[in-house]
Amino acid sequence: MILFYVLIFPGFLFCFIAGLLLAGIDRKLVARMQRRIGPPILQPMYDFFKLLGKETIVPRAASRKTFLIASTIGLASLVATALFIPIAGFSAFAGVADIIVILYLLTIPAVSLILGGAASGSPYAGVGISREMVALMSYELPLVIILLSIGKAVGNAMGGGITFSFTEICAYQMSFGPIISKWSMIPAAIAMLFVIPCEIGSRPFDIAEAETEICEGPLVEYSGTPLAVFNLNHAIKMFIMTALFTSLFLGGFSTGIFALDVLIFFVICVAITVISITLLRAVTARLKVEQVFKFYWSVVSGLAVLSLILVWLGL
Amino acid sequence: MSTSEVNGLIIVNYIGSVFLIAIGFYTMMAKKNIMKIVIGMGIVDYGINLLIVSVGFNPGGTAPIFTINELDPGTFFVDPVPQALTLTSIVIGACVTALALSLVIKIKQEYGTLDAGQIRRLRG
Amino acid sequence: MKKNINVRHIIVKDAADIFTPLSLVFGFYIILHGNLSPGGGFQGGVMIAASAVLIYLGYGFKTASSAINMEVIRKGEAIAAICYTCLALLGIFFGLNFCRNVFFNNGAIGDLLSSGTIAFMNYAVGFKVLTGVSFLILLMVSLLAPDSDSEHK
Amino acid sequence: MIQHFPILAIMVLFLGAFLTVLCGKNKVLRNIVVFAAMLASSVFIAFLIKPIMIDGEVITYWLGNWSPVADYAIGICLVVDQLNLFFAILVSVAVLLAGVFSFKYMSRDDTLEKYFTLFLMLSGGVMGLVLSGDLFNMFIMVEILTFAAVALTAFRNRSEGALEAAFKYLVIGVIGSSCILIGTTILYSQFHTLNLAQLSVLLHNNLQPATILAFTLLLTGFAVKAFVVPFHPVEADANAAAPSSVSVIISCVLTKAGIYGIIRIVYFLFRSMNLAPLQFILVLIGTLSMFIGVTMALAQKDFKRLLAFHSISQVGYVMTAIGLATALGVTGGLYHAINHTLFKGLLFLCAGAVFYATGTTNLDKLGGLAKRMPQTAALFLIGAFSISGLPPFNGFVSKWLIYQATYEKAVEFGNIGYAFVTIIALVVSVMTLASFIKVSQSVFFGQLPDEFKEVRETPVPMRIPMWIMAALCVGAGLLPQYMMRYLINPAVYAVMNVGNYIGSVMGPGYAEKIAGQTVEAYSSEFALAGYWSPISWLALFAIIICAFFIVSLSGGKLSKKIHSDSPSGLDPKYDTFFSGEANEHSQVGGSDLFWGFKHNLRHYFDFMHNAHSGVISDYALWAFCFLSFMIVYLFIIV
Repeated sequence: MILFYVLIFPGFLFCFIAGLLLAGIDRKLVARMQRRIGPPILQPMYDFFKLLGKETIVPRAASRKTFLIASTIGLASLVATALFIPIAGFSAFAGVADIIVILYLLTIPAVSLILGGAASGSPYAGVGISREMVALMSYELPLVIILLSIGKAVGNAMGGGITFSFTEICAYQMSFGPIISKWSMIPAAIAMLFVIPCEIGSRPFDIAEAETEICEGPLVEYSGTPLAVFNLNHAIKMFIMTALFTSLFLGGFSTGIFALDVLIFFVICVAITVISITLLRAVTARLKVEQVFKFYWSVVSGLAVLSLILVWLGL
Repeated sequence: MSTSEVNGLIIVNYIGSVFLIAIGFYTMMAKKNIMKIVIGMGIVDYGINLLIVSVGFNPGGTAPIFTINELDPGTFFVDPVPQALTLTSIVIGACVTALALSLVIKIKQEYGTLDAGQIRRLRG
Repeated sequence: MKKNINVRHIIVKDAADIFTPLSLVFGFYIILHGNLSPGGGFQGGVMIAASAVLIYLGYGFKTASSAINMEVIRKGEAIAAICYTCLALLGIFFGLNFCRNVFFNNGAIGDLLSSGTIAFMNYAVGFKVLTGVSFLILLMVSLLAPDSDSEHK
Repeated sequence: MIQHFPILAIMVLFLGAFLTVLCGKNKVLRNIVVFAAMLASSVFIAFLIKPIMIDGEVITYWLGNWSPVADYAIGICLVVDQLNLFFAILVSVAVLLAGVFSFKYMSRDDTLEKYFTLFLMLSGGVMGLVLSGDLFNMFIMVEILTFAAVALTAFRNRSEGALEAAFKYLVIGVIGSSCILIGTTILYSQFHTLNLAQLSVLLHNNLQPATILAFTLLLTGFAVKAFVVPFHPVEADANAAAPSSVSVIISCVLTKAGIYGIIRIVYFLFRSMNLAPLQFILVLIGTLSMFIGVTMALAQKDFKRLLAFHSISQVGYVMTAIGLATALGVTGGLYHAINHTLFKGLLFLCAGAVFYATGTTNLDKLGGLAKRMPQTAALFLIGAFSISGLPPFNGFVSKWLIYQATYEKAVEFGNIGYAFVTIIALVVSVMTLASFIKVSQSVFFGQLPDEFKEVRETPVPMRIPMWIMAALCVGAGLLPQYMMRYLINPAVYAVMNVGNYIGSVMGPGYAEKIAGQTVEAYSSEFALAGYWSPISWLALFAIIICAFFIVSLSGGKLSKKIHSDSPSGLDPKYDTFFSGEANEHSQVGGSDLFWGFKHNLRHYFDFMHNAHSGVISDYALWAFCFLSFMIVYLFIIV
């Protein structure tokens, strides 16, 4: 049964399809917004399978094992995250899901990207990992505050203390409606919408992979299978972040039919993607490194703190 | 001298020890010469020793030498524990000073100065 | 200071000659009778170590370091410490606690071997202090010695 | 027989130290003596686990059988309750592994018998400190360990700054010791006893001016020994200058000795953790240490100095957790203490291995060592992930407990300030990760400089302790329930219920008889707010293994497609992409990473850089400011 969870639903296969579909939709929509026709929606899948068949070159300066393994670690931790996030109210490991665990698991893909880039021995990757780490530090502060304020808000309603448990957050949304319906949580939701693009590394926050400046940063030396896996990681992360947003702020709906629930869930994910990733990506240009950091530690963190204070005031 | 007079005089010891400790600490804070800092450490040590000995003082008490049979409720003697503590503390103080002085000698050889303001290769 | 040491006045030299044996004898007396009269291992040990200073003051570093073998002193200190520990451990071998006073413990006042292991521990402490402090002094003097001796040659 | 083991665990170390001197130049004999002493001490400690941790006994050992006469403790005693044993285990593990490491690591230095003598004295001092039941003996042991640590810091006295670091350490250490001694004297003058248990009964709810002064002095003294802010620059200097095996002891063991002292003072001796302002000040110190330590670490250029600042930051976590005065907080703090010993020990040993192989720890000069030292790189990554708290390593478990404890404290008190402590703790964790990314990029990955082309992996005797530490790191992360049951929970119980200790030392019913009061216990019950189950880590591990399995299944086909060149090959296909720049112009220096972060916080970094001026008088001044502040603060709150 665990193997089923891990490999099929909500594990690897589901994430694979959902993530690549989201990536395809995103690309198509950006293209349409820019008056281009754009690739077919299944293009990321074609790319993935094509890259699998290509030759993998390990540069001479690279540490071979880390270089090759890094992408797999990222994939494994993303799949693990998917198991802990309740998808349409269903989580594979109910009882161990915890928002701090997820917070940490979400950093591992970034760390794996950083390690892979560092192991490739390229100076562009060196700059790229430095920027990736700055991005990580930037969005981690608001994300932490958002999660803590949710923990307090749910804990208040569910009997006194605090909770870090995802199961309780789901139960709360089942009985009280989605968290976003609370006034105090609206700033947090907006902040979370800003966290998503930075976590994924899409414009205007794609400082780490800036193609025009540092040639894809950490991915500069990658080719073949590891590159395919990194691209897949990117797509799955997109799905997971939107799914996290959905289950944190918009959970609690139920039609009774599980398959339909999952479908609705996915549609909401697409909507979130459109709002927070596609629109932003289509209309903005890349920010500078220090601007990203400043933006997240002032504006986004400010929104999150506002939410935290409102929760403490009992709103 | 009566007991109460001696009792009053012991306050001099306490004032003296606090004074010594304060001077020592001030030296360590304000002086830039590391030799003076070592001297400050020594002064603090003496102040503390004086404090400990004074704590054990019992006006009119005898030396604490007796056998267990002689010990009756009326026996009046100076508290022996602080004296033992002082002895230990003196030894430790001597060791600290010796270690500090040997470091000062080596520092002087290597840096060519005793100014704490210039002995700062490790900073930031 | 430096000048006095190197010129080695006859007064300093003679005083050292006179006081070195005195301080040695008195130091040993204090160590040996530490369990009976005021004083003890530490005070006696320091007094004996003072004789090392006297030798240095009277005859300079070279004589002092040739008269006193540093390596032997260092090992002597370790042996003294080991003796102390072993004497303390005797308590455990006798089925009592660490540091327990186990034999010759008759408590006769004025008798040299009346206080059990305490006397022996006291001797060990005395030996440790006399070696330790002399070693310390000689070591610090040797840090200063090379330039002070070479100045007048 | 078992009751003799505490004193034997201390004395074999000292005996070994003296025997080492006698061995002289005979290397084999000396190593055997040192190893036997450390092993014997660890074995004695290990034998105590069964009666104390599992059966819940408290062993009191009166030296020379001088047990209390007429309810007055006149003798010196050793007491081993669960808390003492917890720290003793921590000490013996770190000492044993660091000692084994140093046999090979130090083999290029001369006068090694002095090194091992001092090393064993240091270990014996710490062991004596954590097992002593007597305030004055704690002071003596603190002095012994400070001496030995100072002398060992200056051991490589030709290396950059070693003497200077030792001198600063000595001065600040003397300030701490003086504070402890003055505090002890004041307590003795008030109560005429030095025994901790007796003092604890007499001092309970007895905060007059004299005892408050003594409390402040003792607290400051042990805070100096724990190297919390503002005493921290000394530790950074000492750790950077000392040999790595000594850095392990200074960073992992001496700071824990300070933490032990603080726990004994605030929870046991004065039993004053019910004062909210005191909790606040401890948490404030801890949070400041956490933040200042990690930000200073981000700005460092030297591997070991960076690690030293991290140890300040991690001790800040422990201090914060201890200061919360809830059972959950103490649990998290003690768990983090032992985890810090494991992962920081591992990291310092890695730094030592790098130094052994290359002769430098400068981040700007190193690079690409993962190709030459793959095992060290792997071990370093384990340590780095543990300290950054990534699951499933051990740092995560304890940090999780600390986050929850701080946040729960915030909710319980209705005080949003503690919520910011949680936020800072979480952000500091990310910054920790960032600075270790910096180290891994500039030491183990990136480009290999030409002068290190011939570097070889460290010899096996150095790798064994590192692997053991790494295994313990993973084990403490994967099996937290066993760690909790056999180590942490008994220790927390001992912190919260001081009655057992007092009863064991002074006889049952002593507190009631003397002070007319029962020894109350803090609640040691706690509930976890989320689901904290090792199953999740095991699941994660299973997933990763599955993933590797799948990859290796298809590996038959894949590996044919993975091509790499031999290191000396010339095929331009395998060159790194430089876009035309020459190799030496495109290297990214370790100190240039995270520019975006540092640029935004440049005023803060400039200020901190100027504050860590390296002038010993300034550090002494900070120490006295702290002391005066604490005195004023505590007199106001009580």
